[in-house]
Amino acid sequence: MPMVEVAGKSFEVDEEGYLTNLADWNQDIAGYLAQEEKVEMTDSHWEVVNFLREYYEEYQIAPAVRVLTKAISKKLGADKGNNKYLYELFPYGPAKQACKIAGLPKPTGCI
Amino acid sequence: MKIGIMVSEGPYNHQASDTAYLFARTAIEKGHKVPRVFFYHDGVNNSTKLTQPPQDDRNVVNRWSKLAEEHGVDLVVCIAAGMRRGITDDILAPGFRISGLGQLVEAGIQCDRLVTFGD
Amino acid sequence: MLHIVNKSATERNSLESCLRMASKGSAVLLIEDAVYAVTQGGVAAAQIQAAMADLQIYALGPDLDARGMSARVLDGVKVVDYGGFVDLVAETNVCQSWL
Amino acid sequence: MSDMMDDMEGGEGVVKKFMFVNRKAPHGTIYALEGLEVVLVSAAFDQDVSMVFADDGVYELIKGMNTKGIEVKDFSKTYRALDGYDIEKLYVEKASMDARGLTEADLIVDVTVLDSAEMANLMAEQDVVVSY
Repeated sequence: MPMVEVAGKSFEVDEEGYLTNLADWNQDIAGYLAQEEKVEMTDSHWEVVNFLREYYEEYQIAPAVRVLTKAISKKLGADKGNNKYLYELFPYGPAKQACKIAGLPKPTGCI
Repeated sequence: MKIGIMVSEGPYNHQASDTAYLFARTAIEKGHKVPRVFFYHDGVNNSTKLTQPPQDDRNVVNRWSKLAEEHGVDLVVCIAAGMRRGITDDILAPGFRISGLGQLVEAGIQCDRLVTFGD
Repeated sequence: MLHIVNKSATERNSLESCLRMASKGSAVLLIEDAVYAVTQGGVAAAQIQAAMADLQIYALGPDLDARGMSARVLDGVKVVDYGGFVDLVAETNVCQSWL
Repeated sequence: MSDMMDDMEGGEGVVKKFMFVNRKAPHGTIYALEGLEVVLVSAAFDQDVSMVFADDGVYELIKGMNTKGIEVKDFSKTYRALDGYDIEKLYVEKASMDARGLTEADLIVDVTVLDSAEMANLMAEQDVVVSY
């Protein structure tokens, strides 16, 4: 497994660049993962990433996109709880990119 | 009639895979269709070509492969359960494919019956 | 509805739970280690006999044979082969396996 | 939908009654966790989904689990996400709960408690019953 160094600390990622140990996650690592995805993190990006982390903390799963949009809509407003908004922030999809940056488990592509 | 099957246990340890196979074969002999067998939990271990039972024992994996070849049965191994247990594309026996859990739900929707064999 | 039980009644509670949650007129098919329940003198015999008032009880013949239990089957229990198993599945609207 | 099932076309728009029956305790075996994974995926298919907790399956819903010491994920929290997946029909068999000295107040989610006969009727009216 490749090791990556961020802010003086090294951590492990898998072949696809997902964080191996979810407990390693911190803001610096999120910044690095975002850079790798070519996503420039703004407050709006952080809002979604933090939302995902809170969701994961509460339910122990990464939400399905449909569930994510609904939950964001409820908490942050309908203008943010939709695919268009989320894909503008994360062009390759919130499930893939936002979850990766948030340090959530890799989706197993169950459908 | 279309009868879908779920197998939840690995071969040899439990009778589930044997019963499921004999049930599937008989259903086909009787003119029913078995469009898909979905392997879940330890059932994913039915799919590996690395299995080498003694020659005087039935070959559970080959039997499934043969059923797929002769009757077009779609043998689906759950990706999530398979990844946990080290089942990857390169060790799959003929006729098996790895796909998502949605394939089980789809079989439930599209088949007239879904029968589960497990422990 | 068809209920399928595959656990020995002296090892697990699957049969007991099945009989408790099977609606009147349902079919119950015992396979694998569950077939011991339909044999004479066993601890589940009384339970099976009582259940036959409301339910159709079937047992899979090849599993009885394999276990040397075919000659001991309780009266009223219908023994079926795999073909009979398939027919039961086809004839009932839905089936549940009590794993 | 896959293209592997040529015989199985025409399923689009079909809504079936799916029941997932949980009868195993968590942690001792993986059935409860992997069973929950199926249910979450089923939510994407817009079916009429219900979950049943009977026998040791009732233990899956106990409040206050702490799995740190056995180093496994506490997926009991995930049952609370089911609502967000529009899976709202959760049933517990009363006899199973009673036999374990439990009441609804011990459970992590809101459930409907049914007696055995009601459970039998509910089960008999399903199109697909999946158990693990």
